[in-house]
Amino acid sequence: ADTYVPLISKGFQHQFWQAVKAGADQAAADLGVTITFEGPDNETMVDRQIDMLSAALAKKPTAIGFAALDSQAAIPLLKQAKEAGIPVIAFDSGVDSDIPLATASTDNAAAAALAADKMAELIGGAGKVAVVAHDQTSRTGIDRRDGFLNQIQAKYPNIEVVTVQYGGGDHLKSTEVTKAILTANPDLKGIFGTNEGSAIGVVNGVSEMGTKDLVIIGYDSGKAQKDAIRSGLMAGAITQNPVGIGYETVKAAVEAAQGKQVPSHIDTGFYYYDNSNIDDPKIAAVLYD
Amino acid sequence: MTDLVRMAGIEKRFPGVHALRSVSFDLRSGEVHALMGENGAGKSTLMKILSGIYPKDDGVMEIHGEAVELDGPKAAQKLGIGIIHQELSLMNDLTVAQNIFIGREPRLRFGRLDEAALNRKAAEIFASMNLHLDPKTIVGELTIARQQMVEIAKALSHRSRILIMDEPTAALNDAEIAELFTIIRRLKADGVGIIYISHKMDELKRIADRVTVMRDGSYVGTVEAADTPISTIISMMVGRELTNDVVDIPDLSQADVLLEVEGLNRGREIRDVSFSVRKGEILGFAGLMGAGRTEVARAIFGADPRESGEIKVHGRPCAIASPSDAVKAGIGYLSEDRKHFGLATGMDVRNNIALASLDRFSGRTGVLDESAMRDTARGYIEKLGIRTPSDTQEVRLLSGGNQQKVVIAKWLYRDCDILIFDEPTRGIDIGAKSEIYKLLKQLAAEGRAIIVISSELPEVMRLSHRIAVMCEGRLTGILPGGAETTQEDIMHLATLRAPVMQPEGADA
Amino acid sequence: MSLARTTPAPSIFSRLIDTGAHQKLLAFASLILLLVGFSIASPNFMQTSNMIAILQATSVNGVLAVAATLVIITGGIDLSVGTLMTFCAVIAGIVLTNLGMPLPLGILAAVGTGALCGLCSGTFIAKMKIPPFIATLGMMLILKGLSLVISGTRPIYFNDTPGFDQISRGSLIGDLIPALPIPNGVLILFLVAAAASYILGRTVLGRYTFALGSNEEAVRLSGVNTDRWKMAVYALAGGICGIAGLLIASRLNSAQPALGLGYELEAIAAVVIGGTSLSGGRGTVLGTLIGALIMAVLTNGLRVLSVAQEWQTVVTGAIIILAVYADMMRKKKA
Amino acid sequence: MSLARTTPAPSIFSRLIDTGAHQKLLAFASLILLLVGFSIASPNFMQTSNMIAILQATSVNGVLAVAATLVIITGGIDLSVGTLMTFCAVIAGIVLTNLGMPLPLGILAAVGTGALCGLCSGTFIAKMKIPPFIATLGMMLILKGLSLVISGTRPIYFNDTPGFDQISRGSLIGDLIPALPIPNGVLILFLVAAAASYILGRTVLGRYTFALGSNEEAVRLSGVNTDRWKMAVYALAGGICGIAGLLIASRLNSAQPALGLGYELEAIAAVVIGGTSLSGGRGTVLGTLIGALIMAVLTNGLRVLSVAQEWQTVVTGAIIILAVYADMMRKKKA
Ligand SMILES: Nc1ncnc2c1ncn2[C@@H]1O[C@H](COP(=O)(O)OP(=O)(O)OP(=O)(O)O)[C@@H](O)[C@H]1O
Ligand SMILES: Nc1ncnc2c1ncn2[C@@H]1O[C@H](COP(=O)(O)OP(=O)(O)OP(=O)(O)O)[C@@H](O)[C@H]1O
Ligand SMILES: [Mg+2]
Ligand SMILES: [Mg+2]
Repeated sequence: ADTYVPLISKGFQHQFWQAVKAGADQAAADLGVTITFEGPDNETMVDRQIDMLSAALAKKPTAIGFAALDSQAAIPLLKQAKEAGIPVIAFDSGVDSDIPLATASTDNAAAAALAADKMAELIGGAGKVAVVAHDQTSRTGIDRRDGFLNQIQAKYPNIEVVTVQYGGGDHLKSTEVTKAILTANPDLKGIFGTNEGSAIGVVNGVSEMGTKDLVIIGYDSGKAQKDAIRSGLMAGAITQNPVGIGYETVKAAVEAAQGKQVPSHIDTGFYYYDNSNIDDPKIAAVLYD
Repeated sequence: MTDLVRMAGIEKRFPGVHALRSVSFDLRSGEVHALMGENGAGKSTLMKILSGIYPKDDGVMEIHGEAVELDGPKAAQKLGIGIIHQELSLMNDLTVAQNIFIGREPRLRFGRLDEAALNRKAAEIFASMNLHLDPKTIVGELTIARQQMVEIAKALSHRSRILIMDEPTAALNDAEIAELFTIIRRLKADGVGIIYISHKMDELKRIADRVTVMRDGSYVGTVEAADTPISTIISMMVGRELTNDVVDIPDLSQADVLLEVEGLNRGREIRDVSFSVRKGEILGFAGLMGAGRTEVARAIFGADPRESGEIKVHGRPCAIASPSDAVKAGIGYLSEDRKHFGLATGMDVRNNIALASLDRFSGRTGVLDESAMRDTARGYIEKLGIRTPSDTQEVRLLSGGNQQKVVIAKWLYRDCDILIFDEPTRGIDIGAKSEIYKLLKQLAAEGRAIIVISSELPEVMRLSHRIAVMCEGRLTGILPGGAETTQEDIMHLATLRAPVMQPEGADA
Repeated sequence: MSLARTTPAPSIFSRLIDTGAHQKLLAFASLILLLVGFSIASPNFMQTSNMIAILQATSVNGVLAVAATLVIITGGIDLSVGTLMTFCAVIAGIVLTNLGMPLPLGILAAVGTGALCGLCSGTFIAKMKIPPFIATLGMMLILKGLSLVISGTRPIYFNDTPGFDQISRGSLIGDLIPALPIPNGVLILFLVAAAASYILGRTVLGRYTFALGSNEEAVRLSGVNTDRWKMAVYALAGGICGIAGLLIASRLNSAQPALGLGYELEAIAAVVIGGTSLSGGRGTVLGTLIGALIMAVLTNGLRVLSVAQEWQTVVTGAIIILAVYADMMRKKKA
Repeated sequence: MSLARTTPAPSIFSRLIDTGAHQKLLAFASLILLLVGFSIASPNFMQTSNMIAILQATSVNGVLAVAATLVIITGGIDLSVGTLMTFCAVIAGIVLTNLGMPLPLGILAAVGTGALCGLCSGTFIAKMKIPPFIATLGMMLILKGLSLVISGTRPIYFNDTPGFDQISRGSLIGDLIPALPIPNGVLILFLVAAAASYILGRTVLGRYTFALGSNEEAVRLSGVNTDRWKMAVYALAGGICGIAGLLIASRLNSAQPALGLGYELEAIAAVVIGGTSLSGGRGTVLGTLIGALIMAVLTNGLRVLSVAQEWQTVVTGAIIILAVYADMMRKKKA
């Protein structure tokens, strides 16, 4: 029969996930397999993701790609997959289990630490900064927030993170959050936005308030974020390699299904980009619009 | 005979209305004490105070000889006071039995209901009332008349020592009224005191022992029913004498036929109904409860679908699929159930009067001429004597009879060629009734065609130029109006169940 | 109005059980239609394991919808069912994992907390006269925040409570009849629905639930302490949300403190699809079950057919409208 | 008749505007209380820039809430306001960016699409007799999916439409009076509110909006084509959602196709906090504005105070309940 690989992701509508999907679609075309890509509306819907996984299993797939919202919750279904001989490849973040044969992901904590280093460098190692995060409970939200906070705490004693607030990744909410932060902290030096929606919200909020000389560091890409970096509104951003994540996941899934050995961890890497290297082919390749 | 109730110096104010001014009232055991007065005189308000629904502002109240302060309906119930409300207050989604015993359901252990006992007890009450009603019927599916019977059954089930009946017969026909009176006499014999409110004067002589009259929220006087002429009571109520004119029937043989209904059918409710009304004519519709008169009216008006039948207005066939089609064709319909089908009770008097005619108050831009609406509303308030603090009072705060007048005003202003009035005087006081009769006659004289559906035979006979009688969905005959037709003639047709009878002289 | 008179009038009880089933036959029909349609469209749909997955997916939403049904019949609404569920799950987590208490205590704590929170909403509504929409919206937010506060914004796992995951995932029926591995979660849904149906049809509380929704003022004028009964209904609904909390926690083997928002709309949708009127006074638990199943079948079926996710949403919306339209048509005819 | 002159009687119109304002004085008071409280708690709160930020934050939700007010007064509900807003924004994006049409056409397209979709919901409700909750829930899902479909799940940017971002961010007032840099978005909110208030208070459509919510059957039996008017109300509300779509697109200088879910609850909450009853027949646009402002002040103030996120949620829930409770108390006294 046809080779069919469903990917159950953490989200669907966000541009990040669409970029992962694009990579997966590319791999599917290259390898001549069929894929589907699905994810819940937001990263709190753990049980909805489980329902998606069980619907995917009902389709008797060749292999499955899975980005777990909660790694424990899915274990019974993953066991079911294992018993049925369906290989599972984890992506975006790992699963606390030995069932997935490979994990294609970014080290979000390390990436956020890099953002902290850049922030420190750009504000001169001292001053107040804030974080506009996208989520309080999801793995990526926690890793990026804590990666940033821990790095500041460990290495930059003169930098104070005055507040961490959450905009749910919603552009408009993140805009309002940013404006409130700026109102409360007129002497703020920088803000870190932990995903695309948050970062754009920060840019919007700052431009609506007319604040000058604030260092904004973003996360992921997207047209608006790239424009903001080009225009100098945003200092720079961390990018993962979402297209790579999608591509590698499908590739590993197909290989595993063919009985080939796959590397247990596929680090798809992350980069910091700013006005200086945004058009660098290596960087441009991992950015999406 | 002991005094069950003594009320003195009762005061009640609502925003903008001084509803009761130092009213006194007393009730003895074993008597029927009628409470009379025009619409908005304060009868219902006084009774709501007695049954613990409204707190009184001032005055004293003694029940069974002891001064009491009622803090809610439950307290009144405990003192043995039961009330049949003027406005039906039933739970439409529950069954008849469930309604009657709400709050007093027979229970098994652990809060379980004993549905069998519930239905049995309800059936017993119905049997004692000579009422054929399945206790398991959903109340919302009953006609108003039957709902009224359920209210009565509910009040009886309380076995109250003091029983208030606020216009219990407004929706009932003669047979049912007779049944109710039998029940009242039985209760009287048991020593129950009954307060009886009605606008039907003939009932006074039949049932009341004493009569208390109120006017404008004040106490006017109490008289013995047996030795006081009705006219005296009426003049106590309205402050003047009323003249009783007789119907005089114009010769309409040359007048155009305005409305023609042919072969109207729907299921078992309407079976092959055909009739016509001429310009300037008042056609009365008589029949027992459930005869199908309301159904016919609603079908003509497009409120309900019809299976077959043709409606001609001004001789031209008219496709009426909805009430708005009917109004466009010049037909107006005043429903018998003002609360559900007549009024937007949350809106004010002015807007309710204008409701069917907003197009007349607005230009092409759709902006309303508020001052014209106000003037119109005030005109009708004056003309019909609607008792309201202003034209911007919410309709739900008016007394029942005044609400009815608002609906009438709405249709009078809409000015249709053909007007169907379904129980137009339900709950309306005697003074206003004669005003409305005058209005109907005037409308007819101006060349409109009027259909009056009424369960009160005297009303039908007093108004109609011709009388159509229905029985079980069929038009069993059309009788001429005036002195030559007797109540017996009408009752004969109203109980004519055989299908052989053809409606005679649809054109007579 | 006039049409209603022609039909023989069923009692509340028979409306719930006999004619209830009878009346719902066609809502049931559109469920069957969906099942048949999907079976033809995809050979993978009609497998035992997928049917059980659908039932499993119904269980949590179904229990929430039963809770919502009770409240909606009184003429109210409960927007807090989803976050209350989560809050109860978190409480169970605290009691079982953080405090290390035995399982029965955890269950008691979850259901008790649910009932207590329901009582709170009920008090706001009945005593403080706050409209149900606002009272339960406020509760929704309060409980959402509190779940995060008491859990420290982290999921609580039940790994130390052996057997906890069996509440939803185990299969008592499957142990007896191996061919029918219906998970306990589904069993619990049916038990909850049966109990709620019984309460509605046979007890005083149920009678007042309908009466309140039908004409609250009339009930009050009959001397019934309407406030107390209304509070009781909300408390009962809250307790049922507690059960839903246990189910979801057991299914995920963890209490996820951020879950729950958006579940209220799905629960209410199931209730309304099931024929219960939002204006109160009428409704059936059976209808709600069918409503919840229709939603679950729809979601699952579209996924099994691999319909693109954005189209899944469109089709779901359209079918919900059509299903209710079919139901309306049928009622009109009847 | 003699009674007629004892109280000065307000007309519907003055009820909406004058006494409306009068009546709302105390709901207004709890808004003032919040403002004062936050000013004391944080010196940074009461700055012109922050006040403008709050107004700006109210604009989108405020416009949606005005749309919801109209529908709620008819006794209906509209769950699709949020996703309809997004859909209209996406349509504007397609027309302006993908098709390169001039700005006025884009505006027309957005508002027209909104009105058309509203008309659809209205038709489902009035003609097909589908309960508003279900009809608009279905529309919510359909529009959510369609936004993703027609945008290709990608945001559409308005970089090629100079001046588009000025719709919301520019300040006509600020150009005239530099001390009052009120953004156009806020101006538009007030214009929309004033227009809606005028329509409700002064026109036939407004009068039928109230009448439908008060007693639809009585209106129908008065010979009014209720279906048509109901459809008109939903279409008007849809058109207003189209304006909201332009506002949000202009603020984000892009149409974000995934946005919009959850906005409906916030809009309805603003309406109910503003004193409009969900059972229909009564309500004011002014109240809705105050309701939306209360929500925006609350959110902004708690953020300026840097209250922890989870506690923000708890406090918001509690204050919503308290604000409505205060309003109830006042009404009881009056
Ligand atoms: N809740 C209320 N608020 C304001 N005014 C009221 C209220 N209830 C009654 N009224 C007014 O009090 C007066 C007395 O009303 P009531 O209902 O007692 O009259 P009634 O004698 O029963 O008249 P009817 O024969 O028409 O039933 C009326 O003017 C009415 O408008
Ligand atoms: N309780 C009932 N259950 C079922 N059908 C009923 C009931 N009451 C009346 N009907 C039916 O409704 C039809 C007509 O009722 P309708 O109300 O139109 O009569 P009506 O002559 O206007 O009497 P009313 O004086 O009660 O208004 C009849 O066919 C009757 O059988
Ligand atoms: Mg009265
Ligand atoms: Mg009748």
